[in-house]
Amino acid sequence: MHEWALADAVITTAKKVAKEENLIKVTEIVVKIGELQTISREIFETALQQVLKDAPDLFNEVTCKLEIEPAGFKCMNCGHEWLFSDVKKNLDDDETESIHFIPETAHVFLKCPTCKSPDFEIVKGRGIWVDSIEGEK
Amino acid sequence: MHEWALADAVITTAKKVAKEENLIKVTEIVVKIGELQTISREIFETALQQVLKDAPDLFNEVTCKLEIEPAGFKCMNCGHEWLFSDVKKNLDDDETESIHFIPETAHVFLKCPTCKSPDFEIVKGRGIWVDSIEGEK
Amino acid sequence: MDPRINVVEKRLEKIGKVIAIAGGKGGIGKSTVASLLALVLADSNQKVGLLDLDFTGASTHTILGLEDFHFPDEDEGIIPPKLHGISYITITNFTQDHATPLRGQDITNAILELLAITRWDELDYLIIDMPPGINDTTLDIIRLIKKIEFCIVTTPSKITTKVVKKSVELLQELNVSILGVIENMTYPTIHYAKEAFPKSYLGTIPFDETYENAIGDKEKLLETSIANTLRNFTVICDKMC
Amino acid sequence: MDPRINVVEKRLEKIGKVIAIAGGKGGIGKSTVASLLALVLADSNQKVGLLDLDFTGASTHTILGLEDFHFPDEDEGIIPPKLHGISYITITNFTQDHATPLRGQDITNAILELLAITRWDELDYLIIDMPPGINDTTLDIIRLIKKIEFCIVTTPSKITTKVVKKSVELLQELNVSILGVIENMTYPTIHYAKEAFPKSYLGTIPFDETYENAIGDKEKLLETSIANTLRNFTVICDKMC
Ligand SMILES: Nc1ncnc2c1ncn2[C@@H]1O[C@H](COP(=O)(O)OP(=O)(O)O)[C@@H](O)[C@H]1O
Ligand SMILES: Nc1ncnc2c1ncn2[C@@H]1O[C@H](COP(=O)(O)OP(=O)(O)O)[C@@H](O)[C@H]1O
Ligand SMILES: [Mg+2]
Ligand SMILES: [Mg+2]
Ligand SMILES: [Mg+2]
Ligand SMILES: [Mg+2]
Ligand code: NI
Ligand code: NI
Ligand SMILES: [Zn+2]
Ligand SMILES: [Zn+2]
Repeated sequence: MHEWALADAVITTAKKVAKEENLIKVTEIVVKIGELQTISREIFETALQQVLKDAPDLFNEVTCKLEIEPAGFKCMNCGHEWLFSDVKKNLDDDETESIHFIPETAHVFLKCPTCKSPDFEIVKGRGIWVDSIEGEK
Repeated sequence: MHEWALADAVITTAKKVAKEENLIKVTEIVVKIGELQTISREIFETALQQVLKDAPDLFNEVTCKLEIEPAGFKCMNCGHEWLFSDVKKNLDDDETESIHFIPETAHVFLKCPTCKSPDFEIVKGRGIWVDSIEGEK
Repeated sequence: MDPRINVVEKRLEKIGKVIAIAGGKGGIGKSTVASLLALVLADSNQKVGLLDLDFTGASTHTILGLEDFHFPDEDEGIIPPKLHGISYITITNFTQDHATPLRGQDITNAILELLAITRWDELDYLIIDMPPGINDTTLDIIRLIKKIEFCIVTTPSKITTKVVKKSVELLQELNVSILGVIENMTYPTIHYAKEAFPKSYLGTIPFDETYENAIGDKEKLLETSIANTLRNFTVICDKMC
Repeated sequence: MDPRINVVEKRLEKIGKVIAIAGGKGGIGKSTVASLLALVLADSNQKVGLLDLDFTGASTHTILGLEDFHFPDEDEGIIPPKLHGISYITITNFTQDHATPLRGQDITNAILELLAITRWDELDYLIIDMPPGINDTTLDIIRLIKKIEFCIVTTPSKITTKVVKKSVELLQELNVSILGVIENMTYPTIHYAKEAFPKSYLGTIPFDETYENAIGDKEKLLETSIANTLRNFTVICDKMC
């Protein structure tokens, strides 16, 4: 499970923010999970709990809120916009797994449904993103 | 004066929008002039009027509003943000002229004031931008 | 709205053929082929333009011997300065040949700016020297110049062949027109291109030991076997000869 | 907030030296030097990693003879698969060696993702094979890996020398550590690097006609004069010999 490394990045980020803002306690971390990376909420929850086991005391009462963000694309060539949910059924297991590790490989395995170009922007829902960190001073 | 070519791009864009939206008359075009490109309001106004001389009738009553947008940068290396107005006095005439033609040459002639990196983002005020086009159907 | 995009086609409308010299790999001779092709065409009284889009690795000015960097004249846009009869645009005229560290988005913007403001006027050929890789430049050229045609360069090397094959497959998938594949710097014994690109193989350009010494000198360049071979590629230059 | 940036240094903390093989120009032998340096170091019982960051022009897998592409094992991240004793990360293991058209922003994201999830563990050296150009990859490596050191490759060519000189000047301005400049593919008669880079010139690697046939074969690669020359560059590999 490689999700641990990303969960570790989230907690490392929270530690950094806590230090910069002189928090004595981190109460809430809101994490967006981009749909494109197909990370399951349960697996990421477990990974976060594992990382939190070794985290300092200021994380003792933290709640992690996970929100799945739908992934969307916009074609740079023809302007067409579409959703990952409309096309993900066309990917085989290996392709989905590649995108799970490195979301940018979407440009290898997906094309614009209208003009077939691989030159699209991942507008939203790419991967793991820290939306907010709250705490007490 | 190379501004004519950019003014021509603005009017060509207005023509395209008018066609797409079935306008019988274009009444207002708002153009942002990014400070970085040091295009003078007067020169660009003149260029627009020249281009409009040959424009079709639906531009007969158009008003072009020009707004100068201050240019700002953000360093990708250290996060520092600064304004073009703070640093432009350090550029010589040739450097200003290069940026006038191709604003990206700013990465050759300007550095982050804090960390000296040329790896900064032009956050706003780059060049000519059409803000809005209004008309009657 | 970015107004520049809407004027690109108009700026190129009086040009016969727009040819990108590409290959996806670096150091295979793209700039050499682009520069010498432009020289050979100009020498045959064709109206030819050369646009160097390899901003960080700009080389055509070295090959053609441009030594003084100055801004182009302005007249309703910029007028490409002439060098050896070629209408020539290189970013080095704006950067005075300083290092040019640009991210992809900056490259896109600089390409759009050049395409929007340059008045090529009437040309038989516009040759575009491409950077290595399949990157912002490649994607932008395909997106912005609908009549673009690619001339692919490769070399007799396993490494090059694999990389170039992938670029060619991508261009084919995208239905981009490929004029042909040229194998450059061939030695008498090793060849891969004929087999790797059976449908689009055009021919070979030999490794020419005199080239290094000819760099920067128009007359010597026109005498290299590279220039002489390019004169014969009528598939690329169909109006020539 | 992008959480990945904050974990990059931590993932690299057990690595002795992180060396980017670069030069700004394509086709000068960056991938050759990166691959053979990694091989030579592994052969000398050093713990070595190789990270191929030339996503669209990936070549190290061809040189080292990787033929089966498969996903790395996972354990609190991804564990670099071993090839000839080298801990090796190439994007081809994720793309099955398909064409990889990425814009600069995608490259930045893919680099960040790889740096955030790869568990290199303890290494004496991490060698990074760089793409040509001064681009998103170069700028990101400088921004993200504070202990990065550059090893510059050049060739005996006027075109290459001009381009590489500009990259080196930029790196110097940025106070990035430069281990040295290697002149690759030298013939007995032409040399430029010693004069062009007097302070950082390291030495030459000869053009080796046996290299093409050795590509993909570890034992043959280790016998090339390229590998043998690299063994002697103790400035780069200060723990070696
Ligand atoms: N046919 C040839 N004969 C001899 N040298 C060549 C030939 N083609 C290219 N070269 C040399 O190969 C190197 C790469 O050529 P260049 O045109 O800069 O390639 P690219 O633009 O693909 O990076 C240069 O040093 C150049 O002098
Ligand atoms: N020392 C050398 N002797 C012979 N051929 C070489 C040598 N170094 C590189 N080459 C060849 O030169 C070309 C470019 O090498 P490569 O390592 O792919 O360069 P880069 O990574 O800079 O693009 C390849 O075809 C390679 O086989
Ligand atoms: Mg599959
Ligand atoms: Mg000056
Ligand atoms: Mg080139
Ligand atoms: Mg390489
Ligand atoms: Ni996983
Ligand atoms: Ni002007
Ligand atoms: Zn599309
Ligand atoms: Zn900075």
